Amino acid sequence: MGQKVMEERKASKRCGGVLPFIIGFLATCVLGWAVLPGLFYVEVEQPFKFSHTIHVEGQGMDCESCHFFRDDGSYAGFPTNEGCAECHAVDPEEAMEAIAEAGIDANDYDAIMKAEIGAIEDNLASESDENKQAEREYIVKYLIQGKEVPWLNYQYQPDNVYFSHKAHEGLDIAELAEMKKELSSVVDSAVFEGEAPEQNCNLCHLKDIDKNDTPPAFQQNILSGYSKMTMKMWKCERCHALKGQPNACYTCHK
Amino acid sequence: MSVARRAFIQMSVGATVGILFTPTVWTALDDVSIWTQNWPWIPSLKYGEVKGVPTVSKMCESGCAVKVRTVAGEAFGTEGNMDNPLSGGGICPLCANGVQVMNSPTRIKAPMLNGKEISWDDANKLVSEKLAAAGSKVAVISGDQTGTVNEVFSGLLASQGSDAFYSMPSDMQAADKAWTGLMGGSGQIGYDMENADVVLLAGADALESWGPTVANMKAFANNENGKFIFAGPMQTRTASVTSKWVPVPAEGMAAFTLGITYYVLQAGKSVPAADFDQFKAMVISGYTPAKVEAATGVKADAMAEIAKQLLAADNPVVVPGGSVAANGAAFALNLLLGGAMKVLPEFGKAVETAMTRSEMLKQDILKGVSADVLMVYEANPFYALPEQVKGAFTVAFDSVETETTAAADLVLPTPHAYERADDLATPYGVASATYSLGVPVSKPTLNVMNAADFVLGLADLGFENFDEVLEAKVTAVGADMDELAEGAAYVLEESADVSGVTLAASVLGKAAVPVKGTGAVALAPYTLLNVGTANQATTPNAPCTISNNQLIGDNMVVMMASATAKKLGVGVGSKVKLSGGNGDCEALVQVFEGVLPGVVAAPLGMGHTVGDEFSKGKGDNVYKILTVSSEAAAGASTWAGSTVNVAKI
Amino acid sequence: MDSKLFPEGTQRCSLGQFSIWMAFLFAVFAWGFYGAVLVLYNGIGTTGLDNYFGFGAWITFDLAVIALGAGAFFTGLLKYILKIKQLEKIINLTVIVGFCCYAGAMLVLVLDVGQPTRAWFGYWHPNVHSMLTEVIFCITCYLTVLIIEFVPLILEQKQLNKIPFIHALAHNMHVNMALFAGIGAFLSTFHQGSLGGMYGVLIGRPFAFREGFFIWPWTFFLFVLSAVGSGPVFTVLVATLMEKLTGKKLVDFKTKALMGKIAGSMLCVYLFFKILDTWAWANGYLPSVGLTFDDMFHGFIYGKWLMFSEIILCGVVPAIMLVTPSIRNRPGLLYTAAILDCIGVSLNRYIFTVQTIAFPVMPFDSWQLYYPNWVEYATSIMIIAFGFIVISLSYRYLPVFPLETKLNYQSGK
Amino acid sequence: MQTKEFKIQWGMVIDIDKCTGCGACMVGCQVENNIAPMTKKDPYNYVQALTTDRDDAANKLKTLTWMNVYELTNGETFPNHETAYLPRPCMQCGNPACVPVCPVVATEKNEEGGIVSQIYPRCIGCRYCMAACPYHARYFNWFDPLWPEGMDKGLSPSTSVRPRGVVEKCSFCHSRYLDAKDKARQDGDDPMNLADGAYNTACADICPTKAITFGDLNNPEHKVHELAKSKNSYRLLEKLGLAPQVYYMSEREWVRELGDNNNADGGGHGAPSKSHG
Repeated sequence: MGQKVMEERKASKRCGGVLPFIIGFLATCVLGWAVLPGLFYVEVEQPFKFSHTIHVEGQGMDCESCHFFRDDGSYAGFPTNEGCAECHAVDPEEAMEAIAEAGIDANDYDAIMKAEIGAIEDNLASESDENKQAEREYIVKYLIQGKEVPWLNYQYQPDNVYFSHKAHEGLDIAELAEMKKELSSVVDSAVFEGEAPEQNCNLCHLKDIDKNDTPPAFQQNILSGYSKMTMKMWKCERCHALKGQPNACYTCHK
Repeated sequence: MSVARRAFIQMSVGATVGILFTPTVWTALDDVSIWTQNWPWIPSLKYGEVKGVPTVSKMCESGCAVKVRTVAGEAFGTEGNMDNPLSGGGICPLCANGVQVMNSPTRIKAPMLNGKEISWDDANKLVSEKLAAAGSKVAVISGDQTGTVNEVFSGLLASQGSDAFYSMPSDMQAADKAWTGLMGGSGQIGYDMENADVVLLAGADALESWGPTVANMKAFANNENGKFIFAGPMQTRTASVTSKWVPVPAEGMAAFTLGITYYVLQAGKSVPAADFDQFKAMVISGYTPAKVEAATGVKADAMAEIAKQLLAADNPVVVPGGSVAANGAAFALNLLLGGAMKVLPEFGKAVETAMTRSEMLKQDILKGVSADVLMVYEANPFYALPEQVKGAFTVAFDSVETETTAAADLVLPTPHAYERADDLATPYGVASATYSLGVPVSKPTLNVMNAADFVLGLADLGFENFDEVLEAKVTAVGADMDELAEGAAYVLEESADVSGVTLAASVLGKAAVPVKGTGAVALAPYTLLNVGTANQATTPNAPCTISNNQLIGDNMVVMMASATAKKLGVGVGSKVKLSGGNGDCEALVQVFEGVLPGVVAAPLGMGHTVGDEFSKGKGDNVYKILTVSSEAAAGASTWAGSTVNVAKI
Repeated sequence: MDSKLFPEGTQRCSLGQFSIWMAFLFAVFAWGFYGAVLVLYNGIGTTGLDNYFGFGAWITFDLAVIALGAGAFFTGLLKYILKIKQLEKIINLTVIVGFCCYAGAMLVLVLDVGQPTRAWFGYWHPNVHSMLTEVIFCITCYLTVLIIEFVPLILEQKQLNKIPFIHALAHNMHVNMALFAGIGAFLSTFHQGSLGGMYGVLIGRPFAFREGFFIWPWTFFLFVLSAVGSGPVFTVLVATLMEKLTGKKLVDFKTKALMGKIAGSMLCVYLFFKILDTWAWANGYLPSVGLTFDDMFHGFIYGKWLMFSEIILCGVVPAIMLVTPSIRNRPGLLYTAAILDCIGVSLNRYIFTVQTIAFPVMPFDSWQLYYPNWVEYATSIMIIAFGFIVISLSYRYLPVFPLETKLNYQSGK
Repeated sequence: MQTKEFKIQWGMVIDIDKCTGCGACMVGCQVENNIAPMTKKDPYNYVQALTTDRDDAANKLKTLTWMNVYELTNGETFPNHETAYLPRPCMQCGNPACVPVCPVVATEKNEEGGIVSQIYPRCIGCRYCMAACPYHARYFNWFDPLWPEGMDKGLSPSTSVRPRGVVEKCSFCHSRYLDAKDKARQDGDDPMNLADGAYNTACADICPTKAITFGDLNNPEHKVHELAKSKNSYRLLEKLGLAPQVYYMSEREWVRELGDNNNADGGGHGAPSKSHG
């Protein structure tokens, strides 16, 4: 029977040995690099179109007017209705009454938006119809309902992570540029190109979001549910190590 | 074996190796490891600005000055209020759970008439009719000892021509009956435990349940060199930190105090009171240490020792707990010692027609209440005093379901303390008159109304709503609304006039004689805040703080010294039935040597039949077995001296 | 009916009879499975475990079966590496028993860890300082080895073996079996040890803590020795039980006696050190942390009798019986000794698991009682049922016992 | 495993002579750290509904009490009997028994300050660390956390909610430390040299008698630095060499006696005593 084995060995020689192996190898390599990674994400749109351009360039607001540090050093990431209402001066009660008068169910958003309620329309700030509609959406669905906007956070981190913006405030892009090689797997090297802005937001957040008009879709991982831009722990650790910062669990976990 | 199959195998092997050279597998594994952390049914947290909003909590009897912690406007926790002398940073275990109670499913969601939901307007009409019909046969029972809401209720009573304002039995009431009743004093008694050098807690479990507990504990903590002595039938939590525990039966507390007074008088102390000589004669003849020892079992030299310390002290104070007589005796002793007992003036009223606090404390609820219309405000008499309280038509104001709301005809939900404006005026026992204001922290989510607002809708007391009443009160107090709203308390360092105060010699002489029931063993009921009070059941997070000395499983635990257990023929874990008063209780026996032999100690506040799963059916209700005996001489009723029979089951 | 599947030249009971037996086993299994579902769906609170007893019946069961399963690696070691020919008569069985024990242990662990979906973190985020990491590594690897050792036996099934490829495969695997036996022996020795190490390193638990050699506390070595001192005779007991159930002779007594002798001698070595260790612990370590030997025991449930019956009655006694030829060679006595031996090692694992954490280290703390509830029993019994099922099937369809035909059908010739 | 030296050592000094065992610290701790009240029924789990109820707080062996108050007694009979109360947080040992045993590095003692971390999403729930800890400071989520309807809207932002099947323990309200450091940065102070009281735990905050003092044991400007050295201060089970960062103090000798086992020196195994939790 040992002899039988020998024959089989020969057989394998005859049909070219490693070729099938190589074919299989290359095939999956290509798949694994080019195709498969993309299949792990689905695109989810933001609640409505928020344009940074309009607010920054149009209204000349600066980042701090919405994104600022509180006195206790915590960071106010997304603005609250309270903040927005300073400009979008629609009086919720007035609007609600008007809606009631118009005989529309307060939860039937589309109807409300179609009805072009004066109390709302008169206070719209935008010019173009598209922007008007976006603003209308915000006011009808959230502001007058007293609901905060459920923004999708591109940098979403779970409850067990404690991220301190304050601690990272001092990071200087120009400085970091020196170690952009080491950081290449953590920070998109495009960030380091050109004149470095005084804020370092680009390091982790959407690059130049302040110049963005239509927020990009939120790419959600189908397994973990996290954002594609969510920084994985190893990235945090890499940068901490490079900057000589501690990597103990409790540095970032709660 | 065919070539095709072999080739296929080789290709698959190649494919497998290949995929391992791409990030796919590894990132996927990483995502999977994150997936194992995502449990859809585990609630996620809310983020935003974190604040501490000062207000008052009325869950414990004296009320706590607290800061409610909120995140993005949502209340989540309670902490102490450093700026308020009532707290100094600490709070009691009940108030610590305030937010959880506020969000509890046992909150009453809307006005209910005999179990059916009705509108506030209908409730208003209904009650107005009932009041009109009842005329002066209206009574109010209030569970709030310190709120101006009482003035509104008493204003309503006045407009009905009734004076039937009842408060739940409390040390404050006993003290007032002794001070303004027997001794003809005015104002309210307070104790400066923080600056006293010797503090004799004569029956006052001051560091656990008596009086302004948190303020007492703060005083205890700040009083570095003061010597605290606890006298009482059991080694309470208070006794575990005082430098000495003097075992004294509850009914013997007055005699014990007079026994000490004897030595103080012998030492030549006196006061310019009209009946001083009579008092002295009474004590010297009737309460010689020998007699007291015979009557109470407290060794004469023990009293001599305490007297010595009190006399040696610069600023001693005796803090009474229990019967009116015990309070009277202690006040007399304090006057003789001239120490850290304070007499605080009462703040001005907001509602002219309302009674003073002292007047509100006059009615004796233990003697029984019966009225055509009975209004119960955040009190639970149908749990603590089921025998005594009757109402043809009962209106219960409360924020959570209790035995009382269950028994009431009309239930009117009040906002939780953190959802309403409220105030807290000089809780009994604090060293100086103190006024704190509570502002609403959260918006009410249920169909509730502040009881005072409802009452103001029934009778014209010259106020639109309770906020106006509070403004008037603040003005009457002479405080600054804004400062109060920021959490600072208004403190008045004046003290009331004590000239013309007598020592109630004639009454005390008789009232101090120990009167004991006929049961086999004396009953020492005690209160632990985490277990609950007469009005407030234990809270969601508190049960795991309740020791096996109070509750095992669903069984109440009563404690007694091994000697007592031996005498009763019971041991650790034996199930017993305690019968006394007009009822009986079931309990497990725990041997605890910190109980006076011949006494069984039982925790109050358990055995609820209505409420959430944290209190309902847990333990048994000791109020059922308390005996109401009348202090004939003092013209008051007391639970002190209750006895029970213990039967093994 | 299924007679074509039987091993060469053997007879088996009727399929009907066999199905009834299987039905019974599956019924027991199903009961345990219900318990398992409750645990996985409701949480481990369903069991009798609590804050004082994070380890309990399950861990004890795991340690016991793993110790008893040690027959597999040790016999393998002796047969393939030390070339003790005699043992090939029972080696197959040792492999199957080993497989059942380890697979069973793994199943129980799935229930015992609170987050089974994260069990693989032991590989993904290993902590090299933890004895338990070592255990996770070795047990998983060794289970793989056992499977590899089990496979050829399955491939030798009469019908399968007719397929040339499978035949060849089986053959080749047999050729390399010595290698696997070697790896197995290594892995198994290690985790038997690290299981002991798990307790020995508990500096906060005076009952279990031991000094040691390099990173390994003495318990590390004691667990290895006690395992090899009991594993072989457990296999003997299984074989004997099978003989009783099937009414056939499966292994010649000579082999059994040899296994007994092996176990016996190892047991003697073990006990020598065990007694030494216990003495040193009681007189050296305990006093150093302000404790006495008596403090370690409490009432009946946690009484001294446990330790004494472990070391004397179920240790010294069987050891003597097994090393004394005159006793060892009497079947009845051999089996008695074997049973005592197995009880002894199980008892040892129980004491190290439960008594260790039952002892209240804080003076003001108190002894608490631990009762495993039905869920723990049921799931453990499920594992035993699983073992019975595997062994029954193997016996019926696989050539487990080389001597079976000789001992039963050709006797007299 | 190597014991690490820290510049900052967060520690507690608990004055047993001030503790009345009122339980405020335990409640405050549960609220701060999102520990769900224990409920018998789980309305969301039908399989649970089929079988026996979950344990409620009556079963002291299944509670989640990061801070737990024990009752001590001197074992004497009336009238010489005395009691005391001993709050027991995690000892944050300098040489922890629990850390080296964890197979998946879910717990470590590595961060400046010396707090022993516990990472819930990493924990596999093997409970080896519970077996290792002689203080019973580690707790296991026997069941899913369940807040009675509506109660889960008021959750604290400071601690992530744990699922069933993981181990948890007192973290010295560690996220308050991170908050304090942010506050310091905002105010331009040195986050690695916080003023006394800038970082305080929930239990220490809420304690009405201020029996719990918290701070940096290494920092002479923090009260605990002196207190920990006072003649009446001691640590639990020092003989085991776990080097806790929690100190106790009491003027009563019998209380200090109960802090460690002294039997070999013939002291009788502590006093007969009941455990509170």
